[in-house]
Amino acid sequence: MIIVYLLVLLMLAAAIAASVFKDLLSAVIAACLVSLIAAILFYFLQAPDVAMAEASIGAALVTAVFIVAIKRTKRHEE
Amino acid sequence: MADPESTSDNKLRSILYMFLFLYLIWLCLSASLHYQELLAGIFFCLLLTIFLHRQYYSLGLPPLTIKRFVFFIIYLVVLFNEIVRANIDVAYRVIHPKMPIKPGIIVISTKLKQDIAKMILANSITLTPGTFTLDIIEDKFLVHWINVQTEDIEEATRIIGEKFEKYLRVIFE
Amino acid sequence: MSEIFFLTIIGIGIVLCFFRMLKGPTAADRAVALDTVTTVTVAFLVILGYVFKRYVYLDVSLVYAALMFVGSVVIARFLEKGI
Amino acid sequence: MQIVGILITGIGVLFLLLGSYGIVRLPDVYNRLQAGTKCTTFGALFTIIGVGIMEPSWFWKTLIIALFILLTNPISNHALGRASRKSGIPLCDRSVVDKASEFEQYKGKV
Repeated sequence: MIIVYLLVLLMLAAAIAASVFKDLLSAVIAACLVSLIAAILFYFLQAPDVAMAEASIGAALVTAVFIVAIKRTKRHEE
Repeated sequence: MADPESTSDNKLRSILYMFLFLYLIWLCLSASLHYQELLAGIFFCLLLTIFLHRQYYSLGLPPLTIKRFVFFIIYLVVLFNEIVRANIDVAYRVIHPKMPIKPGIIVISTKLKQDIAKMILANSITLTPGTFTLDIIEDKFLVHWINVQTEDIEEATRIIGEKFEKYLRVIFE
Repeated sequence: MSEIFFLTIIGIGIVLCFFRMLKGPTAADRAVALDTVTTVTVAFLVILGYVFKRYVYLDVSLVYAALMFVGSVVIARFLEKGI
Repeated sequence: MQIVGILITGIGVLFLLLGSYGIVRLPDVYNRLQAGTKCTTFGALFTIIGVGIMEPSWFWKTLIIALFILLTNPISNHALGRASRKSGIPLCDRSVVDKASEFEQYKGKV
């Protein structure tokens, strides 16, 4: 049970990091980690289908879309 | 790439290889020998093969013989042995308090001609801890080595690539 | 009993990767940490499926193992200024 | 059978921990790639096969997962290494030799 609390803490840390980083590429990586931990938490809550959707959409697709968006604008935030 | 053999032969071979590979994956995924699953597997694998075999046609795979198959199995055993032995080496370097690493980037050369053989060699070098491939231009590989023992091209080729290359040369030529 | 022990050790590994992700001086370090933590997560999910004793749960780690390298490759292409 | 599976899984888990420790400890990007993506490939392979041995009816599916990891991990490793070299991240100061400039001249020759 303690491992679930640990995962929630890690998810909070990654989410705060995603909003603090000035380098937008690092922020995208942190957001990717947030969805990864979310998939593990869905797995703990006995919902493997939701975990599968979260894994494929949150990790692969959203990263690609964000990267294309950064490519069209600027990488570093002022 | 100009092929000396007849093209229809090559096409048939690529279809056969792709069908066998997909059907093996289907058998492992379904994990049952019921006749309905086997028939459905044949149907879907044939459908995928007919639509997708054009990408595999340009690889130029050689014909399948007993000798090549036996050498491929030996190659897998050698690769696994190298992975286990060298992984223990890297783990020792990580947990040693003084960290005895000597990293560097070197160049090695290869004699293999076909693209797929070079790809398999590069991935084998990457899987063997201590070395990984950074870039490829024609027959030269750029390799990062965690414990540089020599800087000469031939010497480094003999240490890193030769043990895989002698099997791959038999398989692909 | 031993499964709990394994899960704890892998949890420590995930925490170490997170530490590198938060600290890493360049973006490439963070990408390496992401690539590592996905591989560790696949092993974590397989052991978790063994704890729950459900065959269906293996599908999630199958999807992870087949798809997660797409994210790493896209980030690498962006770092190379190519996409 | 159970004991063999637990032993193999234990070896794999130990290597996963060592790979994560190497990520924190080693000095620059390339060395972190060495420890981070290859000790973990080996560790994940052993862990997954070990679980397959513990529960024999799962063996074939775990074999497929291990095959996917074995095929996809070198690709992402190679892509990240090449990208960090192209974006100009230097080697650490303990490095011995750097032949990247010598490598570039092969491009014109061929």
